[in-house]
Amino acid sequence: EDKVIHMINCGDNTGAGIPLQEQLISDWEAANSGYKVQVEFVPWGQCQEKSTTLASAGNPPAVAYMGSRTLKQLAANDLIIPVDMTEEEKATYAPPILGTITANGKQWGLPRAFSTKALYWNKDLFKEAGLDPEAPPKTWDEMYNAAKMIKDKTDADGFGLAAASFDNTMHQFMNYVYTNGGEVINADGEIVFNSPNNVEALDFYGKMASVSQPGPVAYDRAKLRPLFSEGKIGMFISGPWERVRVKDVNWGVAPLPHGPSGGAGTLLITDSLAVFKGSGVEDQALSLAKLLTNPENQMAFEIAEGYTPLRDMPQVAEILQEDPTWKAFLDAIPTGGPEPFVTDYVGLQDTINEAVQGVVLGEVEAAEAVEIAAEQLEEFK
Amino acid sequence: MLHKYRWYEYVLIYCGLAVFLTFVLAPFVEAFVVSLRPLSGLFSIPYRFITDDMSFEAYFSMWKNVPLLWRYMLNSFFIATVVTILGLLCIIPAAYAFARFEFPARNSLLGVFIAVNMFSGAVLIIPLFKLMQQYGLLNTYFAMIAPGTAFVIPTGIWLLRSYLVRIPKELEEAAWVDGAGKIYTLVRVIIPVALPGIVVVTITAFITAYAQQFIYALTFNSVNELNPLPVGLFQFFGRQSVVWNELMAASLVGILPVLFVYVFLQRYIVAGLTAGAVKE
Amino acid sequence: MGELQLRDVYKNYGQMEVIKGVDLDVDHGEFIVFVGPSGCGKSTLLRMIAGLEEITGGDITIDSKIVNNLPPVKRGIAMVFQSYALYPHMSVYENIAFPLRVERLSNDKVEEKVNAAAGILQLTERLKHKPGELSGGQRQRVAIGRAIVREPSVFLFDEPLSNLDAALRAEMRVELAKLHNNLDATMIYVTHDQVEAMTMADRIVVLDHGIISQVGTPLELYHKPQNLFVAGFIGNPKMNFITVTGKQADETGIVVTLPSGQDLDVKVLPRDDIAGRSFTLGIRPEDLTLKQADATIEITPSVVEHLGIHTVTYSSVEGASNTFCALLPGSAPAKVGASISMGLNGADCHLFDENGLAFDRRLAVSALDPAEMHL
Amino acid sequence: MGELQLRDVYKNYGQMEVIKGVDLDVDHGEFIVFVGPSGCGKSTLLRMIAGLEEITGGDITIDSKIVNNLPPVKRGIAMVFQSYALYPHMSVYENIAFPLRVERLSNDKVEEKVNAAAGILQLTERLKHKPGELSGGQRQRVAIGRAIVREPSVFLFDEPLSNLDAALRAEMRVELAKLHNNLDATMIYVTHDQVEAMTMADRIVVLDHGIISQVGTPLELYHKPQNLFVAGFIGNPKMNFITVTGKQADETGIVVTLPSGQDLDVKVLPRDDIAGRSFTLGIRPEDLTLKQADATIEITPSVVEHLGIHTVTYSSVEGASNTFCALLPGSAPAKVGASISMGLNGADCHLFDENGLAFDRRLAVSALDPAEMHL
Amino acid sequence: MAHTAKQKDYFPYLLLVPATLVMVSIVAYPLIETFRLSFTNTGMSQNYEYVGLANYEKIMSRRFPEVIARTFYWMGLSVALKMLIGTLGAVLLNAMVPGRALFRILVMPPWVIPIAIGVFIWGWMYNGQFGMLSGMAQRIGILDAPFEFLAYKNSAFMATIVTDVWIGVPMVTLYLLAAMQSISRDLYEAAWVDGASRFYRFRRITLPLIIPSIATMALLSAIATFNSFDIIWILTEGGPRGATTTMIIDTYKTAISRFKYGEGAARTVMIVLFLGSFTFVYFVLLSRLAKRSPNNAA
Ligand SMILES: Nc1ncnc2c1ncn2[C@@H]1O[C@H](COP(=O)(O)OP(=O)(O)OP(=O)(O)O)[C@@H](O)[C@H]1O
Ligand SMILES: Nc1ncnc2c1ncn2[C@@H]1O[C@H](COP(=O)(O)OP(=O)(O)OP(=O)(O)O)[C@@H](O)[C@H]1O
Ligand SMILES: [Mg+2]
Ligand SMILES: [Mg+2]
Repeated sequence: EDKVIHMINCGDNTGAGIPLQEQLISDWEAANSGYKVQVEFVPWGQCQEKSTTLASAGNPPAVAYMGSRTLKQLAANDLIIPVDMTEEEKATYAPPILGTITANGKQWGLPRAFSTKALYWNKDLFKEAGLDPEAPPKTWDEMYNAAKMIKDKTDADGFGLAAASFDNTMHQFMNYVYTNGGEVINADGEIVFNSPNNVEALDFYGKMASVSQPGPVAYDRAKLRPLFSEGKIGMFISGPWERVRVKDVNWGVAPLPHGPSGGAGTLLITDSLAVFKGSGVEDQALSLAKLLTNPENQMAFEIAEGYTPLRDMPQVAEILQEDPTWKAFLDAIPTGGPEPFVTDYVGLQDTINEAVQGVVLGEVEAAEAVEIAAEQLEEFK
Repeated sequence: MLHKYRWYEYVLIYCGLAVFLTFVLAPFVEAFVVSLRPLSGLFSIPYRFITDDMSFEAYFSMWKNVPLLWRYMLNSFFIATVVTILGLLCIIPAAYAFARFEFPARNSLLGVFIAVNMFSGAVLIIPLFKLMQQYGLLNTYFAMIAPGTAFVIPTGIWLLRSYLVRIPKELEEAAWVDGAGKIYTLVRVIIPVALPGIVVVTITAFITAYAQQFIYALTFNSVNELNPLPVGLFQFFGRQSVVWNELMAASLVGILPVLFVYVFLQRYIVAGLTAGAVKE
Repeated sequence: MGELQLRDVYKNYGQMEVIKGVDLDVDHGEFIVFVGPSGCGKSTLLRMIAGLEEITGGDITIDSKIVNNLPPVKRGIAMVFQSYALYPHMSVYENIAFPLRVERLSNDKVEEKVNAAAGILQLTERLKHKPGELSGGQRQRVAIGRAIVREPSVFLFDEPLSNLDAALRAEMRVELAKLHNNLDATMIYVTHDQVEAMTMADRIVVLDHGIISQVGTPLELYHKPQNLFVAGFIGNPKMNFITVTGKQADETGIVVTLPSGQDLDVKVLPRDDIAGRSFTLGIRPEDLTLKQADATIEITPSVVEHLGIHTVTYSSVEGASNTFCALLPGSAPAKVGASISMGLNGADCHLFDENGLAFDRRLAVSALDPAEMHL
Repeated sequence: MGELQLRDVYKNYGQMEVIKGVDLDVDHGEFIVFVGPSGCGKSTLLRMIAGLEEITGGDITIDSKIVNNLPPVKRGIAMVFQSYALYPHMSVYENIAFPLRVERLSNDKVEEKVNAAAGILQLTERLKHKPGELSGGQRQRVAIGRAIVREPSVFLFDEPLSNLDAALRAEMRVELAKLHNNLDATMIYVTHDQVEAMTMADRIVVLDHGIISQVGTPLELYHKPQNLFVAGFIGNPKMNFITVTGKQADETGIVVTLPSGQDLDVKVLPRDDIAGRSFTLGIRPEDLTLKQADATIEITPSVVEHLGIHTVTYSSVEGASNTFCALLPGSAPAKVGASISMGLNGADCHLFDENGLAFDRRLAVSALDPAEMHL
Repeated sequence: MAHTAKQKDYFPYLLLVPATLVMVSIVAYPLIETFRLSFTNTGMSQNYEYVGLANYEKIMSRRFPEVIARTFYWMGLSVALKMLIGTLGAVLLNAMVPGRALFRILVMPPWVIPIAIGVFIWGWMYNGQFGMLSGMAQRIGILDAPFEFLAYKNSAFMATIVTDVWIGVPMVTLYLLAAMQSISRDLYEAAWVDGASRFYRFRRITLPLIIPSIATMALLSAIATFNSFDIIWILTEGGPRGATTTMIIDTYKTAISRFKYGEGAARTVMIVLFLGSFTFVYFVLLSRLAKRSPNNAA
């Protein structure tokens, strides 16, 4: 009887990369007789929770697709094993990417997908507002002014701001943190959320609300694209996937504008394959995960799926040539910062969201909000 | 004569009804309208009620996006049905006991059963979760059926008991005099006679089990094939963008069969409310 | 078979005594009727015989076997309930067959017996119907049918006619009497309807607050009530009661003085020490006469009811405990406010002592037993 | 005030004609009773008068004003419902006060009137109670109280006593009669209880399938029913009917031949062309006698009921449409199976033609009008 | 009782066995377990320790009183609206006008569909740019710019209530309709004969007679509302800034989203305490009221 390796894959099995993955899996099975890989596709909404739940119930999957942000929490609860990368392997990743999976000096997952963020702008609206359609804003002030012009001069609103009670609000805000030289947790693991940079960032976030679509608190990122597609907002910040989804408008995409106290930056999010503890087939699972994510296989997968390339492989140039809109996203990789790595990710998210919403709704001053949040965050580091 | 209205009373009543029914039905109208629009047409500004690009496209394309829609609907029905059946198996004997027998602690026991109603749903999610986890019941139909059953029982007992109380005792006494045992009497006499009441309890239990599947399923199940309709549809929200027109189309198609059934059963529902709950 | 004895039977509900020592002997084939005011314990007593209520004290014996602890089905009784207790979801056939099904009789046997019962009760045409489709009288017959098939030695009926309207009640009364003749079984029948009791009973048991007040044939109760309670309870309109004073006793009866001062010789067995004591004189409304009589009472009707067959007057009379009622022929010349002289005969009167106990009346045997009447 | 006319009144429910042309004149102060079998339209007619049902055709006039389209409150009527329709959440006081509250009378006035009504109805002690705490008779009085305070000219009652037990019913009957005397108002009263109708009515309206079958005083209906329906409906036990053959008409009446071959001279106004035609002879059970009479009928009772006051026999008799019933004195020597010779007198008999219409009986005026009786 | 009391048997208990089994395992045992867990630091992993009252201290110190107050406010407002609209709806549906049979059917859908689906639809309706509410309001001219109902504390609070009311109203309406129909027609006729107007009849007869039904319904729907989870979770997840975070949402977030079972259990215990005492107080008040005005329906 073959031993089963239970692998949880988020999303559905319609992606163009799936056949590649299946091929690799059957190759692996051929090489490791006595083991059978069973891939389960779970929709995004419940995918990570499901793996966590199974693990905490003592019945973990062998390997699962997890947001890297959860790795520290899983590790702290002793639910996953480190992936023990060789120096050579580590070197294939850009440092910020490696940063998203590293906690307490160890790597806890193998990056499988990742994204950086950039600024989309509507050239027609820029033109209509009397702005140069080919000159996206480079700094926060420029961005604000452009947004204000659009709001004042056109039917549309200047900017798409997300502030709903979803993970994505924190993600949006992290972009500002990272373009303003801020951090949530520093290299020593201390909470430094209450830095002046962050106060500035949060203050600016609130300021953008005045030129954004009404009621940002009702919006997450997914709701912004329709607005952008409809020409109802002049700009919004999002990942590379919007490139193929935004239609009907004349758009461009540019690196995120810099904050007054910082420079280039972006939030860099990775999803990883994590190997769970207690499945009884940890070693095999790890070997499978490594096979799937080695540079060649990973690259092929990304090309098929249209994902952002994780490693700087020769093919990247081709991609870029084919579609120059990738540039803003690829260029941002080295400047990227990770999602804060904590032991209670939802707690972190709620805390930061609350600070953001407080400022957006005009209920608290940025300085105070940041202070309160920093205090609460102490609990999660 | 008593109910002869003046013209202005008619106007008032119909206006009131119009407002009331608009409140009740507007969301369905909205859902229908949304389901008819192409996705791009949905996000069009300004708001228009009728647009010329309306079509039933979403009703076809949704099967691709939610290939398991049938499955979700069947799951919903299946779960609600099993909950109802299990519920009835518990409710009927218990209601009979409370309606007909004197035994110590009867009233307090009934009170306890009814009080349990308060802790329905979300309150017990955590311990139940732990319990299911402990016995490896997570991600099974059972995980969704068991709590559903528990929370239809108290109301069911309450409703059926007040129905049974009004069945003349003499029916049982006659059977007893004729030598029938208690189980025989329950099965051959009481249950058939109480059938209208049981129908009402069945309907109410089914409604409850059908309408309130979200939280248990969301929490105790993550196997997509087992998901009931609401959770199945909730997955629309996990995507990069919500395909609203298909979500609405799928929602409407999903609830259509139940709505259809209830239209036919509505008189039992109203009658049942009168029968069970009003007095007391 | 079909004999029944109650010996010192008691029933308490918690603290409340409902049946307080009842003794009764019923012979095979008798038709016994329990009557009494509402709440006096008729149903309770019947249900104790049926085995539906526990017996607090005493013994119930059916066919020489103490049945106190037997379940109903082992007592050889069958019961017909006030509401009939028909199973509404079963056909008439299945209703009648129910006791046989419980016994697990073969289908053939069941059919045979049900058909026989249906034949007796003229229900053959109706066997396929549900109880809901039947008239009141038919339902009642189905209930009886269900009792008959068990061939019990004792039939128990709890106010089986009270749900029917007056006309149907009269009809069913006659049918029940016939059934009793045909079946040769003992019947115990509870009612609070006097006419039912008087017309159907071989013997009537009058219950009063859980005690047997009197047992006797209908005419015994009518003509020789043993106490005020029975005298007031049996007969419609009710017997009139007047307070009188004893004067003397002689061979033929007791002479009492009416409130009006007239003397009346009441034909009862005399007792000693009569003079000056206060008694209650009873006279039935129908025994009052417009003709010449032993004494007269002047009445001034405040209400007169012309029923055609009778004329009934209601008046206040000195010494009468209630409205004084007289039942006169339909042609009697009674008008509201016009006084009439009513005659009353000592032979028709009843006399009760201070404890409400009757003096024994001197009556012809034939008055009590129709069998002794000369045609 | 208090006069009422119905002129050719019709009522249809959809296709179904329920009242089919009723004409009736009611004088001020009359007590009119509607009787008839269930479903004949009594309640419907009453509710049309009240204004609770629309009138399909014809006119209803109260105190010379056509009220067809007036709401109840404008008709000067008050109604007492069969169920009493007391407001369960209000005290007796508030129940009685309800119509006055509607009129927005001052609290003082209300109190005065309610107290007056409560006084008349002996409810003063009960004013603070809720209807649920009252006995049946008290509830009935509250319902009447609510009607009284409005001081209507016409009171309407729909079977107000049918929910009470026999004893209470008798008592309330007398009270209602007294109330009628005191109030000096017209009363229209629906019942299906004959005794109520006979005892309370000034005139009785017998309805049959939406048509007035006869209107008259109780004794008129009893002694001179105009048709078979009324003859069978009024009187308890029911009149016996026997098919007879006409022989000849003479001055004093009509001679008919009984099934037994005997001739009987029925004292009715003669008509022509009698011989050989088939008639229905009616004889009330109470008019049968054991004494010598004009003709005899042999009966063999199958059931004998000894009621004490009466003895009732039931027999099958040749030519009788139903069981033949005889009401004999309590002392009558009747036994099941023993044949008796019953006498019947031509003067007591009723005769009906093929259409069920009665021949006019020759009767003394005094039989019909107690006022004409000689005391 | 049906059978002679002599048979002091266990039959009634036998009848209760299935129901009791289910209730004990699904409700009683978990409740007790919750109580135990509330003194531990149970979390994502399998191991835990007893931590005494730490969980209770933690929730007390962190805005929990605010959550409690909000929960009762949310519940009270929602129930009050349900009762008000339900009563009006029942009155309208009780009117003998042509089409009433149809109208009675038409009120049912929100009740019989899965709650979550109704909430999805409302979620769309509340969208400021594309939803019907803001859209229609703009067309009619009540609003001159899109309004995001879920973006502001007060409007989100009200929006979740409106949705809750929408889901609860059909049941309340039909129940009160049933109560109204069980009032004897005679009472109305009697009042009409006495000249009472339609409104007067409603005020003096209908309303007082359905008050007990309203009270019962209010309690039932208060409990349901208290436990209402799907609506808020799908619409706002408790936001914005906690404006719609009720005790249930708070507990769910802690225990299920954040895997802090121990802390969540402590919250659950608090809920049980509050809900229990609320119901108790309500019952006491109700029975006081009932005693003061004995309402033995005739
Ligand atoms: N289960 C019971 N518990 C307590 N008291 C009872 C019970 N059943 C009957 N009683 C009381 O016992 C007394 C006798 O009741 P029972 O039913 O025998 O009267 P009844 O003579 O049949 O009256 P009715 O003519 O009204 O039927 C009544 O006072 C009644 O209240
Ligand atoms: N609302 C109605 N719609 C249709 N038919 C009706 C209605 N009300 C009464 N009827 C019919 O009209 C006829 C007369 O009814 P009504 O209630 O007047 O009879 P009733 O003489 O009062 O009988 P009862 O003595 O049983 O009260 C009956 O056949 C009844 O079925
Ligand atoms: Mg009884
Ligand atoms: Mg009627």
